[in-house]
Amino acid sequence: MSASFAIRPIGLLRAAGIILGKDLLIEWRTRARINALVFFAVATLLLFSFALGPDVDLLRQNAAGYMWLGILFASVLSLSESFRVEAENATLEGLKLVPTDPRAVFLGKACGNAVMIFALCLILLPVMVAIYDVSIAEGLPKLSLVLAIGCLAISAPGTIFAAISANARARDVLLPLLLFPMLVPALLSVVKATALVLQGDLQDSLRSWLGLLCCFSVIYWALGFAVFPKVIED
Amino acid sequence: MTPGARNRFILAVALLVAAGALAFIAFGDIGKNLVYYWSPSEMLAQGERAFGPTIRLGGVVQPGSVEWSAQKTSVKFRVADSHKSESASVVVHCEQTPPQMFREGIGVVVEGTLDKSQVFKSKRLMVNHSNEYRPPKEGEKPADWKGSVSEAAEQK
Amino acid sequence: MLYVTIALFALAVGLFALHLFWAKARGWVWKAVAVLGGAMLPAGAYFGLSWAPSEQDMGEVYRIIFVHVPMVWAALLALVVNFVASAAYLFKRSWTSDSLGEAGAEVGVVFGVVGLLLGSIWGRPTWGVWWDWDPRLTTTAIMLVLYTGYLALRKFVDDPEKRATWSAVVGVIAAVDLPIVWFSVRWWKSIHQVQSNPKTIDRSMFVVLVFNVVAFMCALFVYLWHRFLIAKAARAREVALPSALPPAGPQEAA
Amino acid sequence: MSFLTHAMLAQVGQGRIEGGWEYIWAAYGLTWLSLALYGVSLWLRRRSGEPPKELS
Repeated sequence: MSASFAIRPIGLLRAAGIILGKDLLIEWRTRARINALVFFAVATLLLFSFALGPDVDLLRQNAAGYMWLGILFASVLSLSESFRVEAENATLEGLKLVPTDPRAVFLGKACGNAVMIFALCLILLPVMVAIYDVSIAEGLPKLSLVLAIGCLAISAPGTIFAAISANARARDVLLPLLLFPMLVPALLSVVKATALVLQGDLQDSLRSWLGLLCCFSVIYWALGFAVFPKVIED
Repeated sequence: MTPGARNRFILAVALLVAAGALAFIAFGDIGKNLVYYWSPSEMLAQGERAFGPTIRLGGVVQPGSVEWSAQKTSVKFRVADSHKSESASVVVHCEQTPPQMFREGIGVVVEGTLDKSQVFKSKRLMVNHSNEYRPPKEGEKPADWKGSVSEAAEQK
Repeated sequence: MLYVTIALFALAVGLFALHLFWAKARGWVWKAVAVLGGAMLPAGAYFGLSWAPSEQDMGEVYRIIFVHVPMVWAALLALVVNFVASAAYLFKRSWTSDSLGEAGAEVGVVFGVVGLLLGSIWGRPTWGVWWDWDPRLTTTAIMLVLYTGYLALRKFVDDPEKRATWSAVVGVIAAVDLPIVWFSVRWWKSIHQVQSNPKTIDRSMFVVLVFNVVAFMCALFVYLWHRFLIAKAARAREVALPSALPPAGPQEAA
Repeated sequence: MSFLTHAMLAQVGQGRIEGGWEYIWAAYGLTWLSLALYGVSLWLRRRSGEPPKELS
């Protein structure tokens, strides 16, 4: 293996897959990150219902918004963690030395973050159904699709900004400061799409919102893919 | 391909994809359904589901439909899809004093709820000005517009 | 009036081009622009407040258009400058494009915040509300927060090279919002009116509007240029060797 | 109901805005103030880039 590394660079996708597998393996060994995330996100969801009082109609109506806010807050933790892990033993330097396109690091990391956030979504879903008393009107497959694209839309800019803020001063302030406004358009469309799936879609506008969300994801991923080598270069 | 050229190629493709997605948002059809407000016909098409939640309704004030309360503190009117008299319309009961520009035939956006008797109760009324700017007609001056305006307002 | 405005417009564009392409002229061109803008701003205010006729629906209040529109256009233009500079930096590193990006973002945020406030002041008497979460207003607010984040990032990173690269990355990504702001009124039903054009504005008002736009562009140019000089000088100081070794004089103590 | 509200209500529904100069003055004032203040801030920062030796 190491011999072939030295001889020729391995393919972009393959390298990305290896990095993704490595991240997931590290996560699987301790499961510390996902546990913390789930706890944090569930606490956020509960806090929303405590703060707003026992108004079931209100909670049900805004369930999608609360859920995505919970996911967004939790994902900030997850994203900064994904680069802190690398910084601890200077393994990011090691990744940079691997004779492959640095974009592979972006693809691997961003996919890893997306998987992470999506796992969080899936765990959060039954919790949300229980405490906000929502039913899934349009079916689970559609809902998972919306959730998956939403996670993709968060993870690409999240990975870029996490890589940037990991090395800056005051990184805990900087990541949300950069990420949240950037995500507003995507957040808006994913919340709307989720709400339509949860409450039924009479005007057939789900496809529009989903299309908008896909477009934002594509933009974020393409831009992130293009600029990431600049972010981690020295 | 040299690594540098390949790099630039990947970069160009990625940027093109991003620009393409942005252009699709711009010129694709997806914007059509993303509404900030509903027109009366769109709201009526919702049927039962329109009762209850807070809705934004936009359209024109149907000419001849404005009824003021005695103190002019609230107003009832019909919001219609367009200026045509046969277009769909909804009765709006607005408890807020409308802005000065409010009049028959002007575009408005009201925020409120539709109740079961098909009356739209609103606490927030916004007047929508078009992008047309014209001076007053010959011989008219803003100073002459006042109806029963008091001296204080006139001096402004 | 129309011809005077066109002539002034051409003059301003000519000065900008001169500045851009003839490096030797840069010492004095900005002064000429400053004089031009300094003369046109009060004149534009006079034309807007008194020369232009009142409007048939909005009466006098519409006169806010003569400051609101140029202000927001100037802000958008400054942020476009930021985008171009950011993209240029990613292709080819240079302190010039980095400084230009910094200048564009800061001037854009300042003009944008003021433009948004002006819109709010205009919205109260016409729409009846100070603020509404309509697409145009929302995207503009997002834009300002985004570039505030950009400026914060610049403050938080000490290494000039890293700061330049990262802020260029953020500048490129943030620029996605700019076309959305511009087109939001066309893509979505909005309470904000779509952009006016000569056909929808009475001639006398249009001339005044263009006059004011030229005046604000001159102001924007002067501000951008000076902000750029400040940023460039700051970069030069940052990357200079610590208390530069060769001319070790007594004043080098610091 | 105060005198002013009464005056305001009397104008309602004519479809035209009368007066409102206070908004215009606020807008123009804000414009000029911000342009001036930003200009001053640039002026104050004009030497910030020069080497420290000149500052001290």
